[in-house]
Amino acid sequence: MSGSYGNEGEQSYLSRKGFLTWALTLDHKRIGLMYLGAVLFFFLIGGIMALLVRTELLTAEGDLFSGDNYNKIYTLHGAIMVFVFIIPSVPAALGNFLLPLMLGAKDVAFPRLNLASWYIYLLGSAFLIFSVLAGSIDTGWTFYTPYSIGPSDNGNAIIAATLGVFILGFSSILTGVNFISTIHKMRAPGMKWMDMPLMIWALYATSVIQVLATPVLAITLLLLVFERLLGFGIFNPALGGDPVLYQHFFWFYSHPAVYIMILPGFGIVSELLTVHSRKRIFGYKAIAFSSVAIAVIGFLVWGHHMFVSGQSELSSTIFSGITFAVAIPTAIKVFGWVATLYKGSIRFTTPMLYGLYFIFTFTIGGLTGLPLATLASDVHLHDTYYVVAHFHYVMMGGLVIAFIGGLHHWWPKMTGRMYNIKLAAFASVLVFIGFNLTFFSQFFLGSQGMPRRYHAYDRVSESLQGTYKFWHQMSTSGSYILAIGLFITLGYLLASLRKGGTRSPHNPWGGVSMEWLTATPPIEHNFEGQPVCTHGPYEFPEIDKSAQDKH
Amino acid sequence: MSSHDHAHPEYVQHHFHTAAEQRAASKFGMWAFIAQEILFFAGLFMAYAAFRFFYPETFVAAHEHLSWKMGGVNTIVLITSSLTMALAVRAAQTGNQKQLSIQLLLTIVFACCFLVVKYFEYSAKVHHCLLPGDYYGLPLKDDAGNFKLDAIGNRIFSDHCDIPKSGQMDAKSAGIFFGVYFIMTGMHGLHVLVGIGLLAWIWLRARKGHFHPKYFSPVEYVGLYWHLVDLIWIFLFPLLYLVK
Amino acid sequence: MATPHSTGSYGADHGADPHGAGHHDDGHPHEHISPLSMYFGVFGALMVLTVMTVWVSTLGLGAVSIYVAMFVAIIKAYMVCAYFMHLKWDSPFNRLIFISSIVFMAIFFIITATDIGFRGQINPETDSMVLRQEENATAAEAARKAAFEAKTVTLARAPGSVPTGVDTPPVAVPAPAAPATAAAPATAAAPAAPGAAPDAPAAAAPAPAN
Amino acid sequence: MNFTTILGDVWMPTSASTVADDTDAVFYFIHYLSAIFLVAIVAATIYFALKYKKRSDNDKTSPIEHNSKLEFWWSFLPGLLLVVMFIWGFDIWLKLQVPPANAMNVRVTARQWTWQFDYPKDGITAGELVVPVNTPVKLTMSASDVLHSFYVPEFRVKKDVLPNRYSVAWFEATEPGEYNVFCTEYCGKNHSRMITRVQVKSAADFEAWRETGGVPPGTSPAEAGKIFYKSFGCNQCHSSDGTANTGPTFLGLYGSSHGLTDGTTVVVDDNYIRESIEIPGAKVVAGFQPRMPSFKGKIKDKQMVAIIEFLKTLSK
Repeated sequence: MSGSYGNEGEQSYLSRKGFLTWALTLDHKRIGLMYLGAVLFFFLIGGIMALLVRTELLTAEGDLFSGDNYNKIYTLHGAIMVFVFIIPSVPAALGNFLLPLMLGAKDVAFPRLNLASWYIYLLGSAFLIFSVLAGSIDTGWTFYTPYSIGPSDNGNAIIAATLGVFILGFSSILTGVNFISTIHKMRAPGMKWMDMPLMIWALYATSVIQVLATPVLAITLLLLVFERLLGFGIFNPALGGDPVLYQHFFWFYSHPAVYIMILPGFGIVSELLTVHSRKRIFGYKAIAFSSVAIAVIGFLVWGHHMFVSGQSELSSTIFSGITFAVAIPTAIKVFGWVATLYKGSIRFTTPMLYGLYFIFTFTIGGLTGLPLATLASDVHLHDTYYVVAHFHYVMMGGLVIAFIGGLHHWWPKMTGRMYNIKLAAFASVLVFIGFNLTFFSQFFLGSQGMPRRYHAYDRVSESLQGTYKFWHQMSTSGSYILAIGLFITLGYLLASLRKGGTRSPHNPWGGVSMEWLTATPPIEHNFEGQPVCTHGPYEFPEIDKSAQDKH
Repeated sequence: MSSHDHAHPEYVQHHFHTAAEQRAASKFGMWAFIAQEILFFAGLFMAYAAFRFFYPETFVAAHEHLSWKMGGVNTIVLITSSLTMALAVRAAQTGNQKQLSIQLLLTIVFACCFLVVKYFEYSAKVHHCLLPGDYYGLPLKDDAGNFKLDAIGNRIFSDHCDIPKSGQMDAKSAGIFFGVYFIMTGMHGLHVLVGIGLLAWIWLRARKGHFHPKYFSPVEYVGLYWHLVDLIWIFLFPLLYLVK
Repeated sequence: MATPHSTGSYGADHGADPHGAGHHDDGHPHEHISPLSMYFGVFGALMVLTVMTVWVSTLGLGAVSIYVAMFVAIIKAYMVCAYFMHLKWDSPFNRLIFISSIVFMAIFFIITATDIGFRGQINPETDSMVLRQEENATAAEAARKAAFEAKTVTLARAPGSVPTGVDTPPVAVPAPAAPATAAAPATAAAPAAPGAAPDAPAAAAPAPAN
Repeated sequence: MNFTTILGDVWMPTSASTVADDTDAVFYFIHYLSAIFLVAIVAATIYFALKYKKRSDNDKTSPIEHNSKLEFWWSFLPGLLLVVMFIWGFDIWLKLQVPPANAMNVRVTARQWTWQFDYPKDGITAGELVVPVNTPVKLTMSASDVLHSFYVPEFRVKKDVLPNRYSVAWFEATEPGEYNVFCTEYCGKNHSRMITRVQVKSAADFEAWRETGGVPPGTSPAEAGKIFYKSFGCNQCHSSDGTANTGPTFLGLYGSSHGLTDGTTVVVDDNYIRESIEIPGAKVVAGFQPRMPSFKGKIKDKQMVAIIEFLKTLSK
C-alpha cells in the first residue's frame, strides 16, 4: 500500500476527553471500545456464574444452591454469554474497531446507526439486568415452551428477559446491515473482493446471518411475550399450540447464531496465523468462500438440535444429512490453517500461541460434532454433557480463544500500549490447560449419560454416580485454573493502560493489512488522505518472491 | 469537516467520498433492512401456515368472521397509496417540488384511511369477542383468577359473545386463529403507523426544499419501506380474508 | 491477488449499475426515471388482479383456491417490487439481497414443513393431532377408546373429525382387535395433508407396527 | 463386537440393550476416525511450528498460495467418510424408530417431577419401569405439563415426552439389572431429581412381579408398603429420610399434625392419608404446591393399607 500515513496532522482518536465525547461519538473506534468494555464486563459476570455452577457440581448433592437458584444461575450464565458476550464480542467490539481500518475507510457506512446499535445494545442489556432484579429467569437460555410460558414465580423476569433479547436482536441486525454496506461499498480504491483480509470475509458472512436470521428470533420472542401476557396459544400445547414449532422458530435463528459466534473466530485466526508466521494464507479463496458456505449451510441444519424432540423422522433425516455438509468447509479451513504454517517463519508471540491453541481446541470441537450429527449416536448423546462439552469447545475453545488472541494482536493498535509479554504467555498456558481440563472431562461425563442442566446427581445409582463425581471434580478443578488464567490476562491488559505503561511500537507484529498503515493508536479519521490498496493483505516482506517466479 | 480535493456537497457525509458512493451504500443498507423485515414477517407467515395445517376447519370457519369487504377496501387503499408514493419518488427525481409535496400528502391520507378501516374492523372483532387465545369469548373467571369451567371442563364464555358461545368453532384453535390474525395485522398496522411518521418527516423536509434531483435518497427509502408494507398486505389479504 | 491493483476508483461493485452511475465523472448518481404511463399501468394491473383474487375466492375452488390466490399474490408482489420499488433497474447486488431474503424464507417454510407435514409416518400415534383429539373426547369415554385404536379417523383429518366440541364424540370406526392392523391404513391416510408425498425416506421404513 | 471390553468403560456405560452395541459401533467408528484426524492435525501443527520457528530476521517464507489438487482431495475424501457416517447412523436410528410388532406395551406419563408407568393389560401403575429381559418393550409416552425426556444411558435410548402428543420409544434389554431413567429435557426446579429406575428382570421374575403387582408372596404389609412407596413413585417427591423435596417427607409424618394452606391444622391419620392420595388437592400442607396427581383407582385398597403401615414404621 502506498504513501505514508504517520501521525502528522490529526491526533489520536483517544485524545479528546470528556464523557460526552464518548457518549455521542460517531467514531467506530470509540464505539468499538465501548462495546469491548461492555462485553468484557459481561464475560466476567457470565464467568462468575460458570464458576458457581462448577462449584455446585463438585459434590453429587445439591448442597450449595437450591434447585431454583441453580437453574437461575446456569440460565443467566447461558443467556449472558450468548446474547451479550459472544454474539457482540467479535463483530460489535473488535469488528467495529477493525472493519473500516482494514478496508481503508474513514468509518462504517452509517455511523449514526452504529451509535444507535450501541445504545440499543445497552437498552437490551438493561432489560436483561432488570430481569435479574425481577427474580431472574430459570428457563435456560433457550426459553423452551411450555415451561417458559407456564405458571412461574418469575413471570415478569421472563418477559423482561425475552424483551431484552428481542431488543439486543435489533442491535445485532443493525450492526449487520451496517457492516454489509460498508464491505460492499466502502473498500479502499484498488481493493477487490479477493484483496480483503479474511477477517473481513468472516465478518461479512457473519453479518449476512445477523441480518437474515435474527428477525426470526425477534418475532419468536415477541410471540413468546404475547403468549405469556395474552395466552395466544401458538406455542402452548395446553391451548392447542405446538412446542416443537417453537423449537423450529428458535433454532432457525439460534443455529445460524452459532455461526455468528464462530465465523469471526475463523477470521481472527486466519489473521493471527499469517501475520505471526509471515506467510500468505494457504488457500485464500477456499477459506474465504468456505466462510460464506458455512453461513449459508448453517441455515439448513437447525433441526439437528431436535432429533429426539418429536419432529418428524423425515425432518431428522434431512437435517442430519445436511449437517454433515457443514463439516466440509470447516475441514477446508482447518487444513488451510495448518498448511499456512508450512515453510513459514513462526514467532511464538502470545497471539500466535492462541492461534495454535485454536487449531487444537476448535478441531476437537468440530470433530465431536460428528457423533452429534449422526442420528443414532445423537440419540444417546443429546442433552448430555457431551453436547455441553462440544459447544464449549466450539464457543469457548473456538471463539473465545480466538477473541483473546485477537485482543492480544490488536491491543497495541487499539490502545497504543504493549502488555507484559511473559505474563501473557504464562497466562495463555494456564487458559489452555484449564480450558481442556474443564471441558474434555465433560465429554466423558456426557457419553456416560450425565444429563445437562442437572443441579445434583445424588439420585443417580451408585455405579454411575462415582464416575460422574470423578469427572465433575476434574472439570471443576480445570475451571478454576481457567479462571486464574483469565484473571491474570485481565490484570496485565488493564495494567498496560496505567500511566507509564509500555508504549507499543507502531507495528509490533509487522502486519501489512491496512489497519497497520495508520498511526498507533489510529488518528480520528483513520487515515491521512485516502489510502490506496496496492497489494493483498498477506504480502509480507519475508515472502521469497524469487521462489515464486520459479514456482 | 474534511478536506477533499473534489466537490463535497453538504448532503454527503464526511466519511464518503462522493454522493454516488453515499447513495450506493445507503441504498444497499436499505435493501438489507428490507431483507430483515421480510424474515421478520416470515415467522408470522410460518405460524399461519402451521396452524392452518393443524386446524384447517377452524381456519376456514373463522375467516368467515373477517370482513372481506373491509379487507378489500384496505387492499385498494394500500395499492393506491403505493402508487402515490411511487409518484412522489418520481417527482423528487424530476425535481417537481409541488408534486412531491402533494403525492406525499396523498400517501399519508391513504395510510390514515387504512388505519381507520382497521379500527372499525378491530372493533367488530372485539365486539364479538373474537379475541386471541385466553381472551377468545372473554371466558368467565372465579375470584382466584382461574377460568370457570362447565361440567365437561370447557370454559364458559361471556353472555354477549354470540359467536364463541354458538360453539361452531373449536375454542382453542379459534383462539389461535385470532391470535395469528391479530398479530399479523397488528404487526403490519404497526408498520403502517411507523410509515405515517416517516412520511410526515419526509413531507416536512420536502416542504423545506431538502430534496432535488441530485439528492432524494430519503424519499426513495421511505418509499421502499412503504412499498414493503404494501407487499406484505398483498399476501395477508388473501390468506386471512379470502381463502376458503 | 498477489499482483498489485490500483484502479483508483471509489466504492466497490463497479459497473454494477447498468447506467454506470457516474462514479467517475461528477460523482452524482444518475437514476432511471420511469414514464408516468408505467406507474399507472402497473397500478391498473394491480387493481385488476385484486378484483380477480376476490372473484376467484367466490368460486369455491376448495383446496385449489389457496394456490390460485398465492399465485396471483406473487404476480402482484413481483409488480410492486420490480416497478414501484425499481428493482428492475437497481444494482444486481440489491436484487441479490432481496432475492436471498426470499430464498431463506423459503428454506424456513419448506424445511419446517418437512416436520409438520410428516409427523407420525412411522408411529401413527405420534402425529400431533392424535392425543389432542383424544383429550378433546374425554366426555365420551367409550368413544375415546375407540378413537385411540382407530387412528385412521384422526389421521385422515376428515371434516368433522376435528373437535367441534366435546358433545360430539369423534366418529368411531370399529376398533380393530390388533393395533398393528390399524397402523397400515393409517400410514396410507397420513399424508392427506396438502402437498404431502408418501414416498419420504422415513416412510420407506418397514411397516409400522406396535 | 463389544467395544466396551477393549476400552474399558471410559466412554460408554454398560451396554444393556439390543441397539446399544450398534450405537456404540458407530460412535467408536467416528471417535477413532476423529482421533486419527486430530492426531494428524496436531502433529502437523507442532511439527511445522517447531521446524519453521523463526531463525533469524533474514528468514524467507514460501510464496505458496494454494494447491488445488491438495485442496480438492482433502475436501473430497473426508466428504466420503461423512457419507458413511450419515448412512450408518441413519440405519441404526431407523431401527430405533420402529418398534417390533410383538413389543410389550407400556404407557409412560411424565409430569413435574415424577414418572408413571402403566401396564394397560395388567392394570398396574408403577413409578419404576419393570420389564422382562430379552423382550421388546414399546413405550407410548406423553407429559401432563411441560417437556420431559426419557433416557436410559445403558440402553442408548432417548425420546422427548411432550404434552398433548404421544412419542414412542422402544428397547429390548439384554442384561438383567437396575438402570437409571433420567429426564433429560429441562423441566424446572426438580429436574435433576426426576430420576427413577428401570428394573430388567428375568422372564420368571417378571411374571411373578406382574402376578402380584410387584410384591413377592409372603411379604409383610409394611414391607409391601415400602415396595409400593417406590413402585408408585411416591419416593420421587416424598423422602423417607427427612430431606426436603416437592412434597412433605414421610419421616415422622404419621400421627404428626400439619398446618394447611387454608390455615387449618390436620392430624395425619389413616383417613387423611387416604384422602391425600385420592384427592391430593383437597388439603395441601402449608409451604407446598398442589403438584400431586390423583391416584384414585390406581392404588387399590390393600395397597393403600400397606402404604399406611409403611408410613407408621417411619414414625416410630
